[in-house]
Amino acid sequence: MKKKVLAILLGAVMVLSLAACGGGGDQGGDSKDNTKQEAEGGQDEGGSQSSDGGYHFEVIVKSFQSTYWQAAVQGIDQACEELGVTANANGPANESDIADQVQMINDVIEKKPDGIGLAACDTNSVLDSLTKAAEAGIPVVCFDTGVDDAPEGSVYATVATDNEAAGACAAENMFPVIEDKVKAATTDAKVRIGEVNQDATALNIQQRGNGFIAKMIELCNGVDKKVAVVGNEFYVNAAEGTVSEAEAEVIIEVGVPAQTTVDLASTEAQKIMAKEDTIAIFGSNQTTAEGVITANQTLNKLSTDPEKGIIGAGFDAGTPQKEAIMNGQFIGSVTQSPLMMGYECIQTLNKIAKGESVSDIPMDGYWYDTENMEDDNIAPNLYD
Amino acid sequence: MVKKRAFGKLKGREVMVLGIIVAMVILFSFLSPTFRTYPTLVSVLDNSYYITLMALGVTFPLITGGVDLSIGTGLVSYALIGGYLIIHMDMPVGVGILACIGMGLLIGVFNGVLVAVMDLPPFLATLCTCMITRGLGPALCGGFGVSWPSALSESGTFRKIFKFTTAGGTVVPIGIIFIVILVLIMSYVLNHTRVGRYTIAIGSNKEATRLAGVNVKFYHMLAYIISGLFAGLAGVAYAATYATIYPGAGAGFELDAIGGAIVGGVSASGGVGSIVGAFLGVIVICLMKVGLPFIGLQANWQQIFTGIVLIAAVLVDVVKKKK
Amino acid sequence: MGEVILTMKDIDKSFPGVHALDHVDLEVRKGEVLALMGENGAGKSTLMKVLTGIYKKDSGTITYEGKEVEFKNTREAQDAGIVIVHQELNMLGHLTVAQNLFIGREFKKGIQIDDKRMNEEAKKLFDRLNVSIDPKETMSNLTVGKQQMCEIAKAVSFDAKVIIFDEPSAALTESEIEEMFKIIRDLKKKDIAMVYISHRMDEIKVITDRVTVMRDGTYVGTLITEECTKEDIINMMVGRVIYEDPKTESAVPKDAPVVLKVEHLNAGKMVQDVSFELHKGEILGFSGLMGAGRTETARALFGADPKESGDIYINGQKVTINTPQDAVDYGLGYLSEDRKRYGIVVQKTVAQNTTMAFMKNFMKGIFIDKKKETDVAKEYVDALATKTPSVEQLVVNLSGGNQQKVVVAKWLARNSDILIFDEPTRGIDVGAKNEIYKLMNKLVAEGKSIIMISSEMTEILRMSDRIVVMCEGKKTGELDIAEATQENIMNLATREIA
Amino acid sequence: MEKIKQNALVKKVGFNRIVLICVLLLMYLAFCILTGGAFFGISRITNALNYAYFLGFLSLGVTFVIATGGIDFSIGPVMFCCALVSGYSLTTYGVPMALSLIMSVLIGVLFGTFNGYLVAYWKVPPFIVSMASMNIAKGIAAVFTKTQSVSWPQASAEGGWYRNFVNMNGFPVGLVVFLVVAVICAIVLNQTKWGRYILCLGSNEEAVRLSGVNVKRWKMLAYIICGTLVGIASIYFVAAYTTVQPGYGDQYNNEAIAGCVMGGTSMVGGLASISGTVIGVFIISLLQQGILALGFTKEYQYIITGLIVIAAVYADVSARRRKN
Repeated sequence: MKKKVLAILLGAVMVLSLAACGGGGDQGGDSKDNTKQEAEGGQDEGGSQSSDGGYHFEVIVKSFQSTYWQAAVQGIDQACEELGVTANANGPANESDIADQVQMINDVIEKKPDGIGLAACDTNSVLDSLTKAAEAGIPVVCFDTGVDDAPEGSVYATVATDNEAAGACAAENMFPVIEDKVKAATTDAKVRIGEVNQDATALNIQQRGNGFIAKMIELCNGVDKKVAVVGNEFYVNAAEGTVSEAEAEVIIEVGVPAQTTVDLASTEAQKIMAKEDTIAIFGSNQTTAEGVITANQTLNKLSTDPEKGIIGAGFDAGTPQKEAIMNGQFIGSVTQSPLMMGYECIQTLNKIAKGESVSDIPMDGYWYDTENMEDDNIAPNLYD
Repeated sequence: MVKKRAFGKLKGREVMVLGIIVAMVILFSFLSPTFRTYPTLVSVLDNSYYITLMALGVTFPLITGGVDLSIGTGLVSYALIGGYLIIHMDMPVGVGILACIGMGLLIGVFNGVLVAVMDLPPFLATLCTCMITRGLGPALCGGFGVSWPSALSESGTFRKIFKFTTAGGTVVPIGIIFIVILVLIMSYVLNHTRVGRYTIAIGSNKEATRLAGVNVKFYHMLAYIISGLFAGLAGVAYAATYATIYPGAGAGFELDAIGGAIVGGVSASGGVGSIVGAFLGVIVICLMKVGLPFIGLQANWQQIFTGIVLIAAVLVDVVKKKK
Repeated sequence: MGEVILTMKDIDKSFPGVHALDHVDLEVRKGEVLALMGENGAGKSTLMKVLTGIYKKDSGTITYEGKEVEFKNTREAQDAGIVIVHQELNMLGHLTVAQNLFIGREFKKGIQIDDKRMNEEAKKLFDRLNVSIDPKETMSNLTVGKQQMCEIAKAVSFDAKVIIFDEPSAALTESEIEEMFKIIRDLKKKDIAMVYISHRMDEIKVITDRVTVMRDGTYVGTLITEECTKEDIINMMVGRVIYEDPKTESAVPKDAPVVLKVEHLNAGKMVQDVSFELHKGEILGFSGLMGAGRTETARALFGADPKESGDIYINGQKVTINTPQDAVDYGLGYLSEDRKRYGIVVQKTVAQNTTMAFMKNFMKGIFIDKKKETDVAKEYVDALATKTPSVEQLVVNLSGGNQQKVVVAKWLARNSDILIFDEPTRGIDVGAKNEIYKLMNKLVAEGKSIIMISSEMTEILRMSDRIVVMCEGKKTGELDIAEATQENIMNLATREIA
Repeated sequence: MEKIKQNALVKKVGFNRIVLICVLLLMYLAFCILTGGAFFGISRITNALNYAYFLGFLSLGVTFVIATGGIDFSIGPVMFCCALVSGYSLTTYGVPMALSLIMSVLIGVLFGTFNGYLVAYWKVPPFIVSMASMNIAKGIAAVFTKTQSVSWPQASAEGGWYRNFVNMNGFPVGLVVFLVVAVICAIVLNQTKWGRYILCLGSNEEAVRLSGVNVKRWKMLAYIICGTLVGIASIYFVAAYTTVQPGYGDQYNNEAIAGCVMGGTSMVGGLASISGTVIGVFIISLLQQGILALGFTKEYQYIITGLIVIAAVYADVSARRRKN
């Protein structure tokens, strides 16, 4: 009888090993692994360029959930091909799986690559691992999200969007459209501007949200309108130069869903959009921007004309958002350059490996709308 | 005729839940002017489709005295796979929908085999399938999220099954019609066909049912297959309602569905339950999800309330039994 | 006597480590009731399970209506006309009576189940059997007796030619048994063959035509009921004479102190104003029919179920007992009729079960004193002659009688002075019964006091010093053993019914 | 085979456990070979373990609950709730570190008591209670922290000493603590009245009640023990990862329950083994690490863990079926 127990458990081990071997083969076709193979091909051709190439980097992204990261991986692939290096990308199942990501970083440190590219899910929990990397002499380049408190000598460079500026960029582009409405606002006939943030936890989302709010306050104050921020307490507390709700002519309402699922994000958007005085709404990342779009499916209130409906703007790209812009639901969105960030990350790592000096590369957030979507500097970043 | 049977004889519990729904709607409308608008009604319904579908299915394993925890991660997985076929393999939308439902059936059969044939505790077996389905979708689709075609694009017609926009811009939630039809069908299946009868019988006394010459394994398995099938349908509903399917989502969806069913009077120990009750229970959960943010409570309160309502719903039964 | 309808010949069946059936023969004739008797574990149920296809036989032949058959499952057996009425009720509590009757073979209209027709058919069936049960009633709302009737009705509805009754009377009241016998006689007239498995000797005499006896998986012999005595049957079952003589007078001195006094105990319908006294060293028999409220009285006294009112005095002192915990603290011990559910933890060892009620006594600081535990358990195993390979044996592996002894050991280890034995010998075979009786006598000789609830008249008459008789939740009389007879006990037990 | 089973030493350690240990070692070997030796080495193991202790504590805790025949689905979210509420008090209200740590454990105890009370005294099915308290834990944590993540201090910062619980200058304190707690749990379960009653009532609650035992109290106690261990788990979580986010934690339920079940604790109650749970947890986290080291994404780990647990449970169920 016990024989069976043993047999089954051993069988399980076999399944595991088989899965491990077989799985490796299967994966060859998909984008995460083919960097390796392509690069190996490249290496053969460029074998003579001894100083250039041959390096192996490990890249850890926040997750593979959204297509944003697909674009980043694309950029990594591209850089690998050009440089003749190899890179292997991995990431947790969910952007909130902090624990998993830490384990992944520790694991790649054990593999002793020539460098690590890191998009940290959480800037605090990775600090120990960064220290470890520094001790092991493995250079780290942060991309997408910077790690401010990184221990000395661990992070060589950061390739990241200035999220505050990117958030402000959305406010700057949104304001002119709603300017008349804002000007017409009084304390009795307030206008409401909505913002949906995925959470109040990730640093880049926080910066983006705060950037938008700060800029919007500044612009409204510029036309002599007082602003109140309501909703999620974190953002309410972070905002400066605000007045109480009763005194304000303009209200910025911040919604944060309980969990980062699209259904909850869209509920938050609905809540804001359903209000009579709402004139504009901003979704500060792909999930929440899509939440706004989903909410509009029932409300049908979004419009590019402030007289006819609510002005919508989003962040990042993805098919639904691009369609929303083309169909006149969003006036536009801010995109980062995930592709370029991935690309620059590998470039920087390569430079470090070769011993060249590197510096931080700030990436811009670009405003895009129907006008410039086809432009050369924009189009590649508008991933599906 | 059918309708009369399903709705003509509402049981005490169903009336109670219906009462709670009415009370909640009145309360929310009273507290929030924006809540009493037509679009909000539509959005409550919108939110409820995939949960209702899951609940319709999971009621069957619950009535057999088991549970199916794999439906939540399952539906996201199936929707991912379906979407992957459409977007990355250029298959027609129909194929994607069929794949979605097909995968649901397949996992349903798998659960059924584990529980009915191999005799594993349902809780544990489906916990494992929950993990498996969680990994399956991303593993097959390379780990990235996919967006099914949008309502505006040519192949996005399938979204109109659930929501139809008239020329005048009014949104008609025709999805609810389909849901009600499905509720009636499943209510009929549970109350007036062998499948339903044996499902209740298994939950009541499995051994006795077996001794009565019923092919218990088959019908026990069928309960899980129904659950899987509806998880597949829920996958389609989810894909139709929301823009992008993110892998890794879905854990916890099953609790909304199971919680709804339980609030609606389905017994966690088997033998008792109605489809109409499960449906109404889900509406309570969805009302809370959508309604609480409207009355100015931060989204997180909703979770606390869900927890309290769940316990209250079961305590009602416990106290009743004590009397 | 009718022609032979079913013959089982040379049936052999082994389970790992057990030779359950050793070349057993059985013959059933049309229109007769054949009693199948034997101690627990004699192989009666196994034989019936082989017949109806639940088990597969290793060898042998089954001839039914002149053809050799082998059923693969109960369904096939049913279709052929062989139906079992089970010992444990196989009811689906959540379904209605009619739904239960036709489970597995519903009438259908297209894909829809025709509940209306099922109700009609059930009604017809009940009319034929002369019982009044509403087919639309939910099963769990019926009394146990009515549920049993449904089981029988179900068997009849299969157009059964052979019906097997597996201890059908175990849960029935006297009047319900009478009603059942009426049905059985009716069925006999319709030329239906019946196999009747029971432990109750008096029933066998009343209802059966022949008796087939089995012992240890073998066929012992068949007797014509009218021509044999109880002793003949018992001798065949055990191969030895077992009964001691009944008690004729109380062994307790008149002035023995009262250890337990119960006054005006009320707990629901089943316990109404019950008062009695228990003397030191006495066995107080509680007699009555099923459902008379004896077990309920014991449970209420013990704090297992809530009580409404009543005073309890232990050794003259008034006490409050609201939970079993209180009762145990006052030195009461309760040995339930259903050991597996209420008496022992089957997945634990003999030692662990022995100490369960009195862990306090087996602690060394915060730890369990395992040595003491083992020693004490061993002591009781020896004292009670429990048959177990060691005290580390899981209780699930012991026989019914030995499990009962473990429960006794549990209360003895707790120093309980008042023991309530609820049907102490139910489901225990005849040999082991005797040992339990000896044990009880030994306990009272040592100064313990016992309340014994029993449905077996012989048991009551043999063991008790005094007898309390209950009927429908009320105490109807109290008899000294010297004046007690079957007749006057029965008279009290049925007084209100008659 | 029989001979091996009769061997005195094998009997003492328990055959099942030996099988489990073999599986663990074989797995480790397999990973070492598959990763070309990169997986080999003590430091590698302790490093990996640093991040898995919290799972171990969760598993230990839920073992007690499963032993009573119940289930606790709220352990993950409650763990996060503990870490969030006490961490937020620490960072925002300036509660001292030591007090915050105690608070973590207390919140765990509180949830354990809540669950236990409802299950034992109100007879609410454990599955539903834990579903509810999972929601409540998530909600409370989010409301309390205003939906912000909380970062506990770094090792170098003030109050950073708590991180030594995991690892002090390379010495695996966490491993020692974990093993000590496991031994205490084993003693509680097997050598004390608490454990005896918890196991017995998991097997046959009514029989224990009629033996004059206050079953409700002991049942509740199992949940309280679980809550306490969940509180400790929360400390080990933050000591390893520092940051906790509101709204999550459910992902650890499955892994913790899987570890417990792998170790031979029966879902129907009455049978539980702490040593089994410890080995089970090691297997689960080895799997996690190994699959990662092989370069696979998390998804594969889910799938493989799921399959292995099914295999383990099936082996258990079919073994028991043969016995009966």
